Amino acid sequence: MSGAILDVRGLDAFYGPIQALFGLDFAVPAGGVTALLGANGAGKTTTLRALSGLVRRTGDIRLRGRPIAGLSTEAIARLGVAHVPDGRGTFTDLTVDENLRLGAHVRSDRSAARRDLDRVFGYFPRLAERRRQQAGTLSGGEQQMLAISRALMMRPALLMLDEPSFGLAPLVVADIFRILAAINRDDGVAMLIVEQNAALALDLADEAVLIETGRTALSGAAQRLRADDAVRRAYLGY
Amino acid sequence: MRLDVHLCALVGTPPVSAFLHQLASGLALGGVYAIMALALVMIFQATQLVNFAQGEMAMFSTYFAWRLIDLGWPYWRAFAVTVIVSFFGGIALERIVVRPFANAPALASVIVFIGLALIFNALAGWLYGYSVTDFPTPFDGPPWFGQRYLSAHESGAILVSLVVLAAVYAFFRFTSLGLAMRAAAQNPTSSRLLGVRVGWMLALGWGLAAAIGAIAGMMAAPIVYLDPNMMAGILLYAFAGAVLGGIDNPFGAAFGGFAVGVLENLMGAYVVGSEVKLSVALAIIVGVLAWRPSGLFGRRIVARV
Amino acid sequence: MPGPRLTRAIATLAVFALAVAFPFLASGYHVYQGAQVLVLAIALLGLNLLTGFNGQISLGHGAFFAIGGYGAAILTAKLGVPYLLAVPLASLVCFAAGFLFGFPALRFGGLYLALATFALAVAAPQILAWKGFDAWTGGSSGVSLVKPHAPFALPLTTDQWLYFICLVSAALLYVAARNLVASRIGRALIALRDQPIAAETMGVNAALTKTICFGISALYAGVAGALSALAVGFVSPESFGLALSLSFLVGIVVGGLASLGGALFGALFIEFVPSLADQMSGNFGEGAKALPGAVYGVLLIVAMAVMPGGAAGAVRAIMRRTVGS
Amino acid sequence: MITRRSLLRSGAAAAAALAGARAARAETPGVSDTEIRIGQTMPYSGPASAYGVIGKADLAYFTMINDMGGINGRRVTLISLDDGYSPPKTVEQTRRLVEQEGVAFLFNSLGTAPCAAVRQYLNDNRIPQLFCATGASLFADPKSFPWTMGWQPNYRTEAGIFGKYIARTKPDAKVAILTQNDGFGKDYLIGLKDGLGPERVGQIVAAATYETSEPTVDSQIVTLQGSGADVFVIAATPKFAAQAIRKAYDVGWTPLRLVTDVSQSIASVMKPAGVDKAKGVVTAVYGKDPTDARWADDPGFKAYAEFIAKYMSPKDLIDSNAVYGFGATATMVQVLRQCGGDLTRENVMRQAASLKDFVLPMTLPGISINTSADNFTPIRQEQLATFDGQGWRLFGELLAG
Repeated sequence: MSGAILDVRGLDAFYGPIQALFGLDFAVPAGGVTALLGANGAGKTTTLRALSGLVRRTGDIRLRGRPIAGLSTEAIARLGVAHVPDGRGTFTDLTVDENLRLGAHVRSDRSAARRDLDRVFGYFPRLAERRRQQAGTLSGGEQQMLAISRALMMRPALLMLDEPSFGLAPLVVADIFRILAAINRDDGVAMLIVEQNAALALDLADEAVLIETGRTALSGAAQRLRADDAVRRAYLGY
Repeated sequence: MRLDVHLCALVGTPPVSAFLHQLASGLALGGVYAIMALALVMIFQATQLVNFAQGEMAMFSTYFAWRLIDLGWPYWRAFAVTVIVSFFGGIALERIVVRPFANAPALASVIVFIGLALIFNALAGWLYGYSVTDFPTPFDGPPWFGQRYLSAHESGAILVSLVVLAAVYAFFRFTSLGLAMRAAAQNPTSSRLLGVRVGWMLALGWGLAAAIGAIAGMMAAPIVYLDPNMMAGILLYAFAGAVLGGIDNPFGAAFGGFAVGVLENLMGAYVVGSEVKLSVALAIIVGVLAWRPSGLFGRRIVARV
Repeated sequence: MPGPRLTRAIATLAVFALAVAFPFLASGYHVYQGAQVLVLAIALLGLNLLTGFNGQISLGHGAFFAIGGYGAAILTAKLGVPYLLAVPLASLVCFAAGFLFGFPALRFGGLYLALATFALAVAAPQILAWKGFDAWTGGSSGVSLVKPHAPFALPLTTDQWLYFICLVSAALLYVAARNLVASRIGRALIALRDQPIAAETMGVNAALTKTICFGISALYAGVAGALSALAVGFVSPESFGLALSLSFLVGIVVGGLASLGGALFGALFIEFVPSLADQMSGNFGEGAKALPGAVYGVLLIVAMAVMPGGAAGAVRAIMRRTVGS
Repeated sequence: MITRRSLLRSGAAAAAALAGARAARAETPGVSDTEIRIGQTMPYSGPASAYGVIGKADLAYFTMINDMGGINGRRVTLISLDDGYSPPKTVEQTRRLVEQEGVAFLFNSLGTAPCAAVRQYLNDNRIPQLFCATGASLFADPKSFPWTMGWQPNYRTEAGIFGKYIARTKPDAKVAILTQNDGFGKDYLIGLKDGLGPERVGQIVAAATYETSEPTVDSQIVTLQGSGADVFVIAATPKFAAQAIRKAYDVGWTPLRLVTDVSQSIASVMKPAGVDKAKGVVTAVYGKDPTDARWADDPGFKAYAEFIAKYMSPKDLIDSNAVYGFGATATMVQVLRQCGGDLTRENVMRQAASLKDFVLPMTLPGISINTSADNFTPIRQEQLATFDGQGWRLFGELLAG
């Protein structure tokens, strides 16, 4: 696929001697949103971890055409892949401010980073109110906002989100997805999003991939998957 | 009641003057314990491991400084070069010797630390001999501020320990590298996802620990003299101080260092006599920990050595 | 090919047969060394119960070793108690000491237990030399014991007799430790190490279990200390310094944590490698006489690099490769 | 230095010679026509490793003797084993020396507890335990332990000299004493009381101890100062003695200060304490301080300096432990010379107990070594000296404990 920011071909991943992913193929278009769908334990989180180099993997992974499968987690992050992990990866003992400063750790453009901070606070005014607070004292929804904001502070080319709705109240989830859509629309940040809540994800996504036991079961435009009977019965529940 | 007159008279009496002497010499050595405790924190906060070789590394650095001064270098230049060389030495040690054990059981690392301590101690004895040697101080001359309880060097050592504490605080608090180190210690995975090179942060921790240890050694040597076993006792007290204050926290650890210095002197002089003062001081620390399990200023309980 | 269970049983029997034959084949000096190895192995068994199986770190087991040693010395030399009675009596004292010390100390695990036991190791020689105890401990001059001779006109030298006392004790304590580990208490210990919260919710009395474990571990150290005092014929505060406690830690890690068989390897290591280091440093020339510490340090690090899981871990890995595949 | 391999080879050769030519005569282990093999234990590792220099000096001295042709045609092989200052290890290594290496006797093994641990074993087996490197009075008891002998003036003797000196020159003194919390310190306190005499024991107004694990003794000094004493006896190892001298000066306490022969080195005690602060310190000496300028042209010192230059490293020159090993080994060589052709253990012990007016290069003029069947303290004379800022100025007579 041309114009893809991320192109994945034949991705295998392993936990020790156990293989968890078997030859996944998918892509994230530039400025687009791809959703990874599937049941619990299908390998969605593993896919993101494999892309970030947190688990052993083989296959062809290209970021803007450049192979990154052999790179370390740090190096991949430095190339502009922001991964919001499951559990949100909050630095609980640090303040909100410090969490956000860490997002800009690899950037050298100090003034631009300060502007980004204002922009992030524009999206999530709640965080601005709690700048000096210890991040561990935030509510679940606030921590998710913090995790997204921290990732945005990296000025990422690709934002990978692992279950942003997990454990949050429906109103908060709606809020977060609305803002994610705005970020995608306004800033053109490409996203790869793992979500249990398939309906929500498909609303946001342009493309979608359905994973079953570590293999690609189905992929294509989000609209097409939404219309697929099997998907509808298994994941959308209507 | 003229309380102030009474107080003035009291300070002049022998028992009170002796008490102030005890307090002062406890603080002076406490400063050294505090710096050493900070060195322990540097490695502990990243790895949850107490580096038993820290004292011998500091001793080795101090011998290095001594050689430079012996060659005729001015004190502060020798001091600065020693700190820098120790910093890179610490990094090299982490990369070459300690790193390969990152995935081994925690106790394997502890054994490696014991091995390192033995190596540095024996090497120093081999290279420099075991004779006690004096070590110069940059703080020569009469006692400061016209008092007579602290020698110039003792005042200087306390000052240096406060400067080191302030520098460590500022480094962690205000620099992006310091922030990255704290982050790497707290949540390595999340840090790597932000592009923080966690492996280097550990190495950096070792470098800082070695550099801070070198300062502790150079501040201790004029008081306890230079010999290959000079740091054994100091490391013990620094460890106790760090745990007392909270070993995950530079401020707490440094406070603990001062507290142990003073506590031990006062116990020996006024409560139990010199023979068992160390045992009693340690028992008190253990007692305090029973009351506050993560140290006076610590935040979390940590489960490894 | 025999299964791993059978291999294990054969290996155990072979080691035991070798151990029985050894004193008849070796010189008196080597028999004495053999007794030292068995003594150390007993102490390592005890420490491994605590550290390997229960996950509690003690840097102070030298202190319990000292209590056992002094207990045996005082009972036999000052009170005229027969030595075969003195050893169990001294080790019971150690169990009590371990239990009483463990009771408050185990409330805060991890680093704080390490500090508390470290303090104990540092304080032990001081307390032994304290002038209030001079009448019993001989102060810093220590106590000399008369070495026991073989009874019933058995044709054994003193060295051989002592060796067999140590061998029988070690074998009994090894079997006891194995049974303990396999028992309900053993499973509770391991559960408390790996899943403390789950274990407590499932009804394990954490404080009591851990404290008993500490007491038993101290008891092992006490038996070892008492036997060591008999074999050496002398105790003094210098015999039980911090170095002893640290060498126990080295022993269990090199032997393999949570491995009872590893205790023997660990004991061989801490008994012989320091002397080996002394000899190796002799090869660097006369000026290198100060270097045995450095050589020992290097050997320690190399040993950990070669077998990060200790000898037991290495054996397990080899077994897995040969038997498993 | 003999490497282990060549040592094994020569051992085999010795065994062959033994089996062949001279099976008729009862042999002393370790002695052949060409070699005398002796052993010692030393703390080359562990907390007392500073004393390992004594062992190195012993080895170097025998190398020198062998280079000069040995003793009565025999080379001397000293097997020096590390015991880490741990008595159980000492027992093991000593048994190895006796039973495996087959040494003729033990020489200059170091430490009070280590030597005490093997004393019974060696006496039971009638093996000489010569010149134990410790000042404990335990090792000068020929009635109970006829095979054991010390070398240096023992701590009690020396403390007795101090006690008498205090009683004579400052009869109304109030005495404070700092001791290491071990046998050395305790012997010293006992000797001091003996020397003061029963009527003056009460004049010891304060006593404090320290552990070697402590970084400093500053706190103890402040406490002792508080007693108002005007005599201060410092029974401490060099590091702590230097701290004590300096701290007493710094807190403005100016008693008469007495230090032991353990800590009278100018290089490692007086200089670290500060030569100005140490001025006036009194000690009892039997040896020459290698850093004292007054001995620069002394033939004894020159012999020592030559030895160090040729057989040890320059840093050892100022180490009082090197002086110690130099002297103890010279004494040993004298004993072996006196033995002539009869190197039985009985004769070695007999000759060790019949040294007559033997003078060492590095002992003070006038001090000689004398032993007899009931005197197992080879060096018992000392002379008082005061530190004048540069060296030790001797005063008074030679004193014997």
